Amino acid sequence: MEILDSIFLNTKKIFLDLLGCWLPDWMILLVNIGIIIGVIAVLGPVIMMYLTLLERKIIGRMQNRIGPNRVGIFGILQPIADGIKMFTKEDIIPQNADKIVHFLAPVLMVIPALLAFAVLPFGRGMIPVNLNVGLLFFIAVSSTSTICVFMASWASRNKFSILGGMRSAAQMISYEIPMVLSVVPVILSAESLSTYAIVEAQARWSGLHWFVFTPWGLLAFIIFFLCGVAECNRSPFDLPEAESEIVAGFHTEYSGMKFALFYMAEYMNTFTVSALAATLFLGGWEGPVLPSWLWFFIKTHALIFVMFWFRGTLPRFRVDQLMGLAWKLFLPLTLINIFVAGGYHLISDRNFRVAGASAVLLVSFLLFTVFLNRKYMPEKRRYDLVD
Amino acid sequence: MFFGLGVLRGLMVTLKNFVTSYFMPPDRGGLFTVEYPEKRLPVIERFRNFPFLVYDKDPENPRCVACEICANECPTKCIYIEKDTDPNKKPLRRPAIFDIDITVCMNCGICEEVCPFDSIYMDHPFEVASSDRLEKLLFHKNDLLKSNDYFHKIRPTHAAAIDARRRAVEEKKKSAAVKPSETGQPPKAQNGGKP
Amino acid sequence: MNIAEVKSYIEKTLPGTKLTIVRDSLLIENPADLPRVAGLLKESDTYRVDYLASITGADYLQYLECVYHLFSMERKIGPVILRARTNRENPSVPSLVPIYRGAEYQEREIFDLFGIFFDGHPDLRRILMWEGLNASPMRKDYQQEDREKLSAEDIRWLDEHGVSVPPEFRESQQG
Amino acid sequence: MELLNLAGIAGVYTLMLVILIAAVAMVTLRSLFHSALALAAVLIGIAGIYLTLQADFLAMIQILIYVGAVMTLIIFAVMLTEHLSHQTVRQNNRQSPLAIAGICAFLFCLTGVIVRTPWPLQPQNQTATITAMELGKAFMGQYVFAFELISVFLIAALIGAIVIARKDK
Amino acid sequence: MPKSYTVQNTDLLDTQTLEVNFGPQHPSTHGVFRMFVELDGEVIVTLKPVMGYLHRNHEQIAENLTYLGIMPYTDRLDYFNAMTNNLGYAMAVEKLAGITVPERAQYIRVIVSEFTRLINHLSLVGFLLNDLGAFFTPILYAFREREKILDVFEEISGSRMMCNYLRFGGVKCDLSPAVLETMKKITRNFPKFLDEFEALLSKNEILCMRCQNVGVLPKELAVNSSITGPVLRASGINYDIRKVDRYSLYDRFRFRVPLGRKGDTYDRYYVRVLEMRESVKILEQALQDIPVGEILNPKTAPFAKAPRNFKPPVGEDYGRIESPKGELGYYVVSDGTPQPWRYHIRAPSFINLTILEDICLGHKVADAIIILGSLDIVLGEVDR
Repeated sequence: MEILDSIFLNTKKIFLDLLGCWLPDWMILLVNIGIIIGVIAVLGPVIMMYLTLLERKIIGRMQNRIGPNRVGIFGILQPIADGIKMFTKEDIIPQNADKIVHFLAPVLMVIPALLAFAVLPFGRGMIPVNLNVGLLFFIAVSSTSTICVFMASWASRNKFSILGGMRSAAQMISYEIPMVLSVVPVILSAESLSTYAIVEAQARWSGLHWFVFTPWGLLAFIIFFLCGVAECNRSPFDLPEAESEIVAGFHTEYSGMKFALFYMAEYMNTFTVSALAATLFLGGWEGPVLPSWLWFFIKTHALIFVMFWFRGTLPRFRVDQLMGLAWKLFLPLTLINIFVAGGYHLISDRNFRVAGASAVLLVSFLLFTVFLNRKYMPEKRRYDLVD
Repeated sequence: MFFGLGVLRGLMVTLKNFVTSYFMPPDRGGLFTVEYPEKRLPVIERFRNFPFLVYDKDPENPRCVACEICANECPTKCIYIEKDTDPNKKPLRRPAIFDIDITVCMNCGICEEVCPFDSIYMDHPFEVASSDRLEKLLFHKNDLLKSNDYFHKIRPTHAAAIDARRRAVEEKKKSAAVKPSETGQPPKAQNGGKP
Repeated sequence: MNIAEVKSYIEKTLPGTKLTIVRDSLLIENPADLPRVAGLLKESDTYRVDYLASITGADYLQYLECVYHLFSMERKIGPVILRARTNRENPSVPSLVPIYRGAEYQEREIFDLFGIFFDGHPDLRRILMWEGLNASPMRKDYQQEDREKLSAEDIRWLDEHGVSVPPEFRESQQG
Repeated sequence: MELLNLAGIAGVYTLMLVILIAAVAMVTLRSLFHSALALAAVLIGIAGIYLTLQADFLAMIQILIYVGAVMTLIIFAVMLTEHLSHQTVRQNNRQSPLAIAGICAFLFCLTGVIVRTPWPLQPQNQTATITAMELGKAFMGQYVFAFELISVFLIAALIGAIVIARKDK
Repeated sequence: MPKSYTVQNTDLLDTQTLEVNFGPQHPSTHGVFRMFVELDGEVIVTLKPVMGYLHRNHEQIAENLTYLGIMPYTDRLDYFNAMTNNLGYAMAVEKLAGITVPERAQYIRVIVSEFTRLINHLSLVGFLLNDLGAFFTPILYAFREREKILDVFEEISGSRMMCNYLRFGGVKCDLSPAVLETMKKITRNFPKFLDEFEALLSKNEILCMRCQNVGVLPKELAVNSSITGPVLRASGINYDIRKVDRYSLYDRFRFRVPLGRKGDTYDRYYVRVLEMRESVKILEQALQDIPVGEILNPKTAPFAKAPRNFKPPVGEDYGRIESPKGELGYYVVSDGTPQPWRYHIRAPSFINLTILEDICLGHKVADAIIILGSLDIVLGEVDR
């Protein structure tokens, strides 16, 4: 199993040794970095292409229909067909749009999406850059995409995109805070910001050792995942590009390759957020039998399936409910969760701390859903059937 | 009670459909897509699309006698008929021109009901798309004429009932012809009621 | 609840109105007191006619007519049918919108298709046809203009651009 | 290996050049929105400089706080106020000669200071690279009073903002 | 007069209102329907519906056709439920001409119109969820059930949506035993499907959040604006023409009418789900005891062959039925000739739109789309 586990590392080592005989050693360093960059630069778009196909297939199956199967055997070549379509489509720039910013917005949108790949621990020893502030890097990079949304909506100069831009910026900011705070308990218990160290921390623990099996870990996981869905503007929170209201939100005026770039950024964000959620709470590449990188991909794709599942089922929130959920429910819960996680680590007796933590969290959840946010609760409705 | 419960129950429904779509039959949650060009749904017998003219033995003399009842009764006025004339200008009981403008016809089936001579019926093929809108979608007589056994092929029970009724009328006429009828007035073609 | 009973009830409470019975419906001679009759029927507790089902315009060549079908949702009693007739030159009928809000769109439709003015209607404008049309399509004497014929300015534009317009397309529209 | 060092130094200088250009662009660009974007470029450049000095925690915080939050706030304000008609405001006005004089004076003093300092400086107590762990301990240990004071100010500012926002309810 | 919504923020920030056209080609207006909306930020200040894009002067076409020729045109009024349009028109002319309908034909008519009610409510709920953002899943589940019913319609009438199935005095063709069997099977599995559909939707927190207390229609405004159908009953007024007029055989079946209490979008949605359950009850009873017999009144049989000599006596008549969208009325004036003198349709969708502005004021843009969806309008019927 060891060979299969570090198969990629060995191939790279063999390749570098082969090159080593006639290249100076500092050149080898550059080639090493070049390989890593090349892998990410290829991995990102390919993942994006096959996520679009996966999404259409999964949602198709949920609706008892087949999903794309015309291009290639099971629709394998469908992403390539979409890519070609996006290339050949005419790239329209609105007449009084601001040319430079209109062009820059999609380009700058893809950069943070690609940068986020740098800190994801794909397998044992297979982490592109082992920053010791990896997690903070991820959050900082994903927060810069708000500016690109602004640029896109402001440059297209039409009412719908301005509305969409404002909404999505407000949504991204208000969901960033609970997302950051829900990660604090994980840092607290792993005592390090580096994603690699966090995965090792989860391996070190005794018994069921992933953070998701601790009470505060479960709540933090749910909130982190939901905020991740909101960050990528996906299903229940996909207000900015709500077709039924404002035609296509901030990327109304984009077509052709620029629209494909927005699309690519969204799907890469989906992948990176699910990958990070898997790393922080589901033990990253930690797994009994299979090789480490396979575990990483299984967990990530499980979470991606959940995201597509949301898209296939749930209706959309309205603007004020969306904001209300972030500020009035997620934020207080994450703060309480940090206290509980702190207390959890101080108490040594195992089952008392689990019971205590889960009791406190349950009470606070009910407090915030049933008592304080009475307005958002569904009302009991009675209907009388008369002759 | 619990905030997220309704959403979870909804998710379970879609998950059930996702799982059953792999092995269940179409009407119990399985895949009900029919991949159109390769596999097709069976055409239902009473399905009515654009009309066609029936002829018994040869396309030269169809059942239609150019009485223009269907042209008058058609709500969208999409039928145009011109009587045929023999060499010395005596009108014959046969249509020279029988055009149906497919783009105007809304396949309502009224011409089929009002035709006293069982000569026009609604056809089944629906793939009549063509590149030219004016010329190709104006069906002339020879595009419309189809044999009686074609009629039997696409609408077996209905065609059988029509033929039974026509044979009954034939016998009655023959028996009436054998016994010289007093009034000498040929029995009026008995209009066929619907089965 | 036959129409004669309703007629006597209205004449008893509103002495000034002239009513005649036309085929189980009540014709109101002069349309001016239509709102009064409708208001009376709505408030009266014997009939409580609170639901205006439909208003229909009709063109009877000598006069234009509006037929009102009224029902009572509370007492679930059948249609009370009122009629109001106006001449064809400048047809006008008092609007029922202050009494029944439901009449708003139906009166606008009748104005659009028949050209009957409803005075007292909050915003009387065409609802189905485009504003430019100055004809009433549902009248019996409506002649749809012949689209084959080109209008004057089209021909002028074509002439300027050196296109010779054949005579049958020459503008011969009437009105 | 010296090639790598050279490349590193060249990289740092180009980074500084980019920051300078972005800063000048920020001041001179006609449209408000473009200058806001130039400001964002400047801030990211500064984070880059932190990275070259191995203060990666600080760089990440810089991006998170400034580019993520402060820039978004500025752009929100710009978009809310600037009408769709997009008039561009003229940058230089009558007082520009006075401003140039001020800048030259400032530059003069700066070069004076730079020339007098003995290069290369030897950092006195260059401890190990400062990691997030020590920073956290310092916050909670030595500088806990300052830390608490700042958080009180932030809370006050937050509550103040909410009160102003609710004024028209 | 619709109460106007005053712009509240009076401080120095002079925000102008944003005029937006939810134009004829908007992804979620059901057909060619335009709403001119004035927005103050997100909130709607004024909303003016603009219609007429699909107007084809159906009533004037009918004046130049025979009574039978009009029947296929009535399919195209509310193209979702062709059968109930036919039923309304057929009953109006039968009342005018004094034609009785045999027993079996009455049963077939009830079965067919209850199936149409199922189709209509299914599609409405599907489209409403589609406007809410659920990515096509509810509508595809609804359309899966609708396909089964449409196949039955094709079996009996020859066409799935444009059925042209009813004739004056009965129906065009008879139901074969096989068709009756499939109908029974559909009605047997329908409650099971409805439970699954409700599990997906009714208790969904997001749906409740988005639909409850949105677009509340008070009782007296509903009656005064002559609103009919599920929209009226969702506001709590017990007025179902099947119970009021007891037309055709509806007094023979035991079924109840669901009434809402608050009259908001959620009530309009749930009243339709309950109505679907009642329709299934009617269908079970009707399919149970459908008698054997002729399906066309022998007196009117010859008119099928020669529609020209079907001349109802001089007079006028207003026949109305409970179509899935509300009270569908046909006012037919005959002058003894085979062509009607005046033919007017009281379209429920057209009149239900009068209150669209009243219930949308003060709500957000996203709510206006859902409120329009819950009113269930079909443009073929609105513009006629």
